[in-house]
Parts: sequence; structure tokens; C-alpha cells
Amino acid sequence: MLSLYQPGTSPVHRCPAWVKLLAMLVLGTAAFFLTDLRVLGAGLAVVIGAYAVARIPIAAAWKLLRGVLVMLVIVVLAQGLLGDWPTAAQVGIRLLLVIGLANLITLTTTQTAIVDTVERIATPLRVFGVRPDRIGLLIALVFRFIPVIATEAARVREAHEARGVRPGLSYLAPLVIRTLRMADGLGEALEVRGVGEDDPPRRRGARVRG
Amino acid sequence: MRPKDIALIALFTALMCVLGLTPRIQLPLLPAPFTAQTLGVILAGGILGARRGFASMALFVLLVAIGAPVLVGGVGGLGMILGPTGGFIIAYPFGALVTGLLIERWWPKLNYLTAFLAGFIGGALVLYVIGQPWLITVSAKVSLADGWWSWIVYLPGDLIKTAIAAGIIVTVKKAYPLITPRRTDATPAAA
Amino acid sequence: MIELRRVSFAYPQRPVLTEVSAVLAEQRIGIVGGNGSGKSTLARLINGLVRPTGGQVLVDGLDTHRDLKQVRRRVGFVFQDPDLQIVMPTVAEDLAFSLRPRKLPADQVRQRVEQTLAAYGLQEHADHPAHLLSGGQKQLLALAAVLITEPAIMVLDEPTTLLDLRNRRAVMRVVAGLPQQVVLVTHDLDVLADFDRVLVIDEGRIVADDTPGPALAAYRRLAEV
Amino acid sequence: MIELRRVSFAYPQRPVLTEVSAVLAEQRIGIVGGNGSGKSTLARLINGLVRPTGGQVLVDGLDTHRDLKQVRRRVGFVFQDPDLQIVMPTVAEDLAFSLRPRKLPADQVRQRVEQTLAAYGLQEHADHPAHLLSGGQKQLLALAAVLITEPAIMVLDEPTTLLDLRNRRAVMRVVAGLPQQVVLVTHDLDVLADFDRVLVIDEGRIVADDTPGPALAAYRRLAEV
Ligand SMILES: Nc1ncnc2c1ncn2[C@@H]1O[C@H](COP(=O)(O)OP(=O)(O)OP(=O)(O)O)[C@@H](O)[C@H]1O
Ligand SMILES: Nc1ncnc2c1ncn2[C@@H]1O[C@H](COP(=O)(O)OP(=O)(O)OP(=O)(O)O)[C@@H](O)[C@H]1O
Ligand SMILES: O=C(O)CCCC[C@@H]1SC[C@@H]2NC(=O)N[C@@H]21
Ligand SMILES: [Mg+2]
Ligand SMILES: [Mg+2]
Repeated sequence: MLSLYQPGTSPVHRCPAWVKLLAMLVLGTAAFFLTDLRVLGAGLAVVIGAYAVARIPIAAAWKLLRGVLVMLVIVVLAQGLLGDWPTAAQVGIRLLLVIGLANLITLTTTQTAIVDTVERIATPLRVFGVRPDRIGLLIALVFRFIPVIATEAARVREAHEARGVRPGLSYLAPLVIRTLRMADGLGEALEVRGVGEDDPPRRRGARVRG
Repeated sequence: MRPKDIALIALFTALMCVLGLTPRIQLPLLPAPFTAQTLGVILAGGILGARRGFASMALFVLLVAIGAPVLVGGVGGLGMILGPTGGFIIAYPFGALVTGLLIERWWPKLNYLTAFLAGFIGGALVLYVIGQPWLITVSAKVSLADGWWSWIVYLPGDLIKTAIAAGIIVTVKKAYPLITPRRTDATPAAA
Repeated sequence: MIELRRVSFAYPQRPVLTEVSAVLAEQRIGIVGGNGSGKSTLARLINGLVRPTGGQVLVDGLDTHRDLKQVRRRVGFVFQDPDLQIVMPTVAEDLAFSLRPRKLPADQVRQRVEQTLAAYGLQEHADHPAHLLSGGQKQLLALAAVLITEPAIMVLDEPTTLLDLRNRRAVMRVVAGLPQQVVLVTHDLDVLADFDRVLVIDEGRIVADDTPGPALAAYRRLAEV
Repeated sequence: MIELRRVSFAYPQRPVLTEVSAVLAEQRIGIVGGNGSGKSTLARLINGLVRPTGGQVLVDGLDTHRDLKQVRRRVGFVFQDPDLQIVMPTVAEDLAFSLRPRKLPADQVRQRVEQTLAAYGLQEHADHPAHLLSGGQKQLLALAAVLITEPAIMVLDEPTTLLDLRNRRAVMRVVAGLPQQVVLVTHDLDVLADFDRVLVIDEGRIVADDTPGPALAAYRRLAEV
């Protein structure tokens, strides 16, 4: 649904998600310490080569890059005009390298694979009361709620229009309250379906809220 | 975390995604766009409280990271987080956290003014403090002093968003309160 | 009088109504049909909440495309869920909210609000938070908030589904007493018994159009298959 | 068997149920009453979604306070709005979601899901996005998603109010065929005709408790005043 993944069977696709994320971390950090334009340029060439190996359609790569590119151009221009042009080139190539690599991971890894990896990486967070195994469920729910919010927004707007009142700011609060009620309803449905069953028992007579 | 908290957390993450459907308004010479999404940050903290608000925005950051195109203008991916505006994005959970903590503390006598203050501190100041140095570090060697004050440009927009959010927070407190107040001898906020 | 001239309506890639034509002049008109058949869409078309993608909807000769604002003033709309319609925190404020577009002087607004409160037995609740009313009271408030603007036609989309026996009766009693023309969408077939005319919608078309007896019989047969 | 022992329940500053006692052993039990009378609260108490602030709720001898987890596994719950009960994107995934807490091996899950799809006529829709189903199919899916966990008791809170005639019948046909004990909250009095027992709730108390004939007559009298 809301995914930028490009299916494929290349080595880049088959490489385990955690390896890719680790490579990202190492290379991304390294790039910030490199100042030699030739080294940075070589790095960028490697990343572009990886796109070719993964057989990413140019349109798909462009779609992802487009969003960042405006910012990138502004950054390089500002640096060049306010500072010096060699630094501007350095900043430009470095960002292109890092962002290109990150986008490659986004394009070649399914969300499920990333979520699984994140859940595993987040396991130590258990000591803070975080439940990493809930992440998949949370993401599924976010995608469920997006169209619901859109529909409810349309409903609330209609209710205003029907009363001849131009929908202005007064419609945000009713919308939030309605979606909160829906979330409450969905929360109960989750509870009934066994989510939270394996939570540690809570204080007897714990506070109840609708 | 009760199932209800899970639903509420997901709801505000979804709200952020919906706010992401608005256009990416880019200002000349500044890498960071004007964004409607800070409204979502303030609402998450102000309506869900610190813990759930933080969790909800952290989930949003995760969605961006795994490549969901949910930032304003329909962009996303790890690249955005590592990009010039990544500091602001990373700061979203902390903005919600701070707004939430303040709202919880001021809860019993919360009014429009205190809600506004809490929203502005979390949903604007915290974002500037984390996002602006990041922006300068990542994008250039322009001296810190030169780039530092560019956040002023976002101030009018952020004040308006905070004003809207404060109105909603106060109304929701009346109609559908979800926060339990934080005391100095605090019981956990999101009980 | 409501006139539908070969009205079609489609959401992107999803046709909902196809070439519906009808002249609705009776005082009490019921609309029934299956889930998703297009009843709510039809009701919304009359108020101009959605505009036809093909054909024309005319209310007293006014086109919902061209004369939207006048149509809105003429047609009042009540939804299924009263919680959705209540905008302002207290009962009296919510009633006053409906009068905003009229830009009346404050004392006239207050007078109209007081009259309306009295007419629907809501005087005691004037300053109560609206969301603490019972389901039936909320739906009465929603109705009152529309009637205060004195529309010529009332369109009601399942106004009683969430209500119990007593509240349902209270709302239907108010509806029965309205001097306006009423178009009522409902799954509660009993309340249509003394209506003048009932339309049965199925898959975006009018498949029966008659007095309640035969029309409801046709709908029941449709539900058998 | 469900046992309510002087059960009270209050939201902060709002008493909802006061000292309700009853032993529910019949196969088909209906609950009726006005909006806000406490029906949904009573239903939620049986499943442990809310716990009594006074007294005890026992399901097959298990206390909802002490043995919450076992009670939950024994009691299935279906709500009014099917849209809110469906969690996962596709029909099959949503059914599988119910089995998660059981931690069954994958092939056993698949088998159970397939059986359930077949039992409720949803095979063809296995991989469809759940939100594209019709209202009635959604409610059937919600029912199936609960029944797949094989609860001993089914509690249904107005499962048909948002449905049309045909969908309502389809759901009630499935409910009628369930081998489980069923507790049904509804405003649709007709469907209770062949139930074993009907409770009438008013202002947080059981005011009538009888076979459908007399109980519904009592409820109708109550709605008159
Ligand atoms: N979360 C909540 N907080 C405070 N009061 C509540 C909450 N939920 C319900 N109530 C109140 O408790 C009372 C009983 O509610 P309940 O939902 O049990 O009624 P019901 O009989 O199911 O009504 P309906 O027929 O409208 O569904 C009502 O007065 C309601 O306003
Ligand atoms: N905003 C929307 N976008 C796309 N499709 C929609 C939208 N709203 C409704 N539909 C579709 O249009 C069709 C007709 O919807 P409508 O609400 O008119 O049905 P209805 O007869 O009122 O049903 P019900 O009895 O369930 O209220 C349905 O298939 C529905 O899914
Ligand atoms: O979508 C992104 O790339 C993040 C943009 C961050 C923009 C910052 S957040 C604080 C300040 N207020 C705005 O309206 N924009 C900036
Ligand atoms: Mg409808
Ligand atoms: Mg109820």
C-alpha cells in the first residue's frame, strides 16, 4: 500500500535487511569524515553501480530522490554562495551518496523485512517496557486508520456544510474527538481478540476509562 | 501498554500521515520546508500525554525510515532522516514528549494559555534546538552563527499551528480527556 | 419539490447511482435499500453535499450545481450519528451556531434559540454540555439545530438507528409533526407505514416506487434472494 | 454459565449498574433496554472488558477479576460496528490474527483459517482487502474472527444495527445456528422472539427477566411513559 519497495531477485534484494542497515550505518558515518572529493566521488559511483545491479527502474529511483533533491540544490547553492564552492561540491556529493544508499535500501527491502529487523534490534528496549513485537501490529493499525481519518474528515465537513456553515477551524476538534472514540472502539476490539493477554497482570481494580 | 493505548498511538501516527498529504512548501534558500506536521506533534503530546505521544511520533519516524512516503509532499525513506531536515524529524518524538510532560503537569488548571505554551515549547522550540544544529552540520560548514537564526522564518507559521493545536487540546480536555495528571509524587502518566 | 433528471454519481472508479430520474413532490417520502445501494448518496445529492457527475438535481427549480447556497438554505439535513452533528460545547451554543451564516443581531438569535429549546423540550439543558445528553436528546438537538434555520425540506439519513424504542418514538413524533416536506432514509421499515411514497434503491437504481405497502413488499422480496 | 453476584459498576462519578444479580444458564439470552441504561456495560462485564466496582462476575466459576485471561478465552465478543473490529488488511490475515495469542504452528493456523473461511462462505474473499467487503460480510468476518478461537460463550452487542434487511438476516441466521451459549444485546426486538430468556435493563437495574413475550411487553410499557 504505502510502500516504495521495488520487487526483484538481485543480490541487493536478497541481501539480509540487517546487513544492509549495518552497511548503511558504517558507510553513512564514514562519509562524514571523508573530505577528499575523489574518494567521495568513487563512493557515489559504487552506490550508482549498486542501483544498476539491483535493476532499479530510473523512474522509481527518481521518484524517491525528487523529494530530497530540491533541498539538496538549496543546500549546495547556499553553501556555494555563502561559503566556497569546493565545500559545496563536497557537501553535495556526500549527501547524494548517503541518501542514495538509504533510498536503495528502501527500494530493495520489503517493509516486513525491515520491521522484523527493527523488532529484533529493539529487543533490548524491553527493559524500558517497550514491546518490540508490537511494532508490526502498530504499523498495520496505522495503515488501517489512514483511510478512516480521511472518511471521518469528510463526514465532519459534510455535517458543517449541511448546516450551511463554512467548515473552518471549528471542524478540527470534532474530528479529533470522533477519531478518538473510534480508536477506543478499536482498542476494545483488540482487547477482545487477545492483544495484551500476555501482558504482566496489572493492579487490581486499575483505573477504567471508556 | 494496553490495547487501547496501542490504538491511540497508531491513530496519531496515522494523523501525521494524513497531515503529510499537504504540499511541501519550500522557502527560497532554506532547506527545511514549512510543514503542517508539527501540528500533529503538538496534538500527540497534548492529547495522548508524554509517553503515548512519544511512542506515536517514534512510530512515525520508524515509518519514514522504512520507506513509507508519509512526510509532507509524499516523501519518505531513510534518506530523508539522514538528510538536512532529519534532525527535525528525529526531534518529533521529543517535541511530543516535552509537550506531553508540560500538559500533564499543568493538567488540573490547563487553559488555552498554558496549552499554547506547552505546545510551543515542545512543538517548536524543541524542534529548533535539535533540528537546526543538525541542519547546519549535515548541510554545510557555514558557520553556526550564520545559519542559526534561519528558524525565525518558521516562527509565524509555528505560532499559528500552536494556536490551533492549543484550541483543540483544550476542547478535547473538556469533551474527551485521556490524560491523567502528573504530580510531583507521580504515578505513571499513561496509566 | 425535488426533481432528479437522469442523475448519475460515481466516486473515482466506483459508479454509485446510474441515471436516476424522479419527481418528488409528496409530503412524506421514504427511501429504503440494501447497504451500499446508494441511499445516502441520493440523500446527499438533494442537499448538494455531493453534486451529480451526470444529470441534474433541482430543488424548487434551483440547480444544486449552480445555486448551491440557496439549495442549502432550503434543504435541512440530519445524519445518523448525532455526535457528528453537534459542533459547539453546549446545547444553546450549538443551536446558535446554526444561525451564524444569517448574521442576525444577537438578541434575535437569543430569542430564536429560546423558542427552539422550548419547542423541543430542551429548555432545562440549555447550558449543559451537549455530549452528555442521552442519545435521543442528542438526536433531537441535531434535528432542532437544523430546524432553527427554517428549511423548506428536511432530509433525514437514518436518524433513529442508534436509538432505543422510546427515543426512536420521540424523534419520529417530532418528524411526523413537521410542516416541511420530509425525505427519510431508513432501515426501520415500520416507521414508513403512513408515508405517501417509498422508493426502493438497489445497486444505484430505483427498482420500486410506490405507496408503502407494495414498495416495502418489493424490498422484502429483494432481500430474500 | 454466567453468574452475576450483586454486581455494581460506576464510571468516576457516574453509577451505571447497581447490585445486579442473575444466573444465566440458558442457551439464548436477550438483553434490551433504553439508551444509556447499562446494557453494553453489562455485556462488557461478562467478558471482563470492564471489571465490577462492586460484587463479582463469574463465568463457569471463573472470576473476571482474578482469572481474566481464562474468562477472555471462554467468552467471545462482537461489537456493533464491524469496521472497528477488523484489524488486519485482508480477510485471511484478519482471521489468523485471532489465533496469534495461541502461538500455534503456522500450518495449523492456515488449516483453521481455511476451515473458518469455508464455514462462513468467505473462501472467495480470503485475500481481499477486508475494508472492501459489504457491511454484512464485514460483520460475518468479525463474527468468524471471534468464533475461530472457539469460545464457549458468545456475547453480541447490537451486531445488526448498522445492517440492512438482508445482511441482518444473514448474520442472525449464523447466530441462530451457533452451538454456543449466546447473549445478545439489541434494539431489534423481533429477533428475540424465539430466545429462551430476555432481561430488561432500566437505569442500571434488571426490571424484568422472563421469556420473550412478557419481557418484551414489559419493555414496551416502559418505553410508553
Ligand atoms: N467511558 C465512559 N465514561 C463515562 N461514562 C460512560 C462511559 N461509557 C458509558 N458511559 C455511561 O454509562 C451509561 C451506560 O452506558 P452503556 O453504554 O452501558 O449504555 P447502553 O445501555 O449500552 O446504551 P445504548 O443503547 O445507547 O448502547 C451511560 O449513561 C453512558 O453515558
Ligand atoms: N467517499 C467514498 N469514496 C468511495 N466510495 C464511497 C464513498 N462513500 C460511499 N462509497 C460507496 O458508494 C456506495 C454507496 O454508498 P451509500 O453510502 O450511498 O450507501 P447506502 O445505501 O447509504 O448504504 P448504508 O445502508 O450502508 O448506509 C457504496 O458502495 C460505498 O462503498
Ligand atoms: O518533512 C521534513 O523533511 C521535515 C521538515 C521539518 C521542518 C521544520 S519543523 C520546525 C519548523 N517549522 C516548520 O514549519 N518547518 C520547520
Ligand atoms: Mg447510508
Ligand atoms: Mg450499548
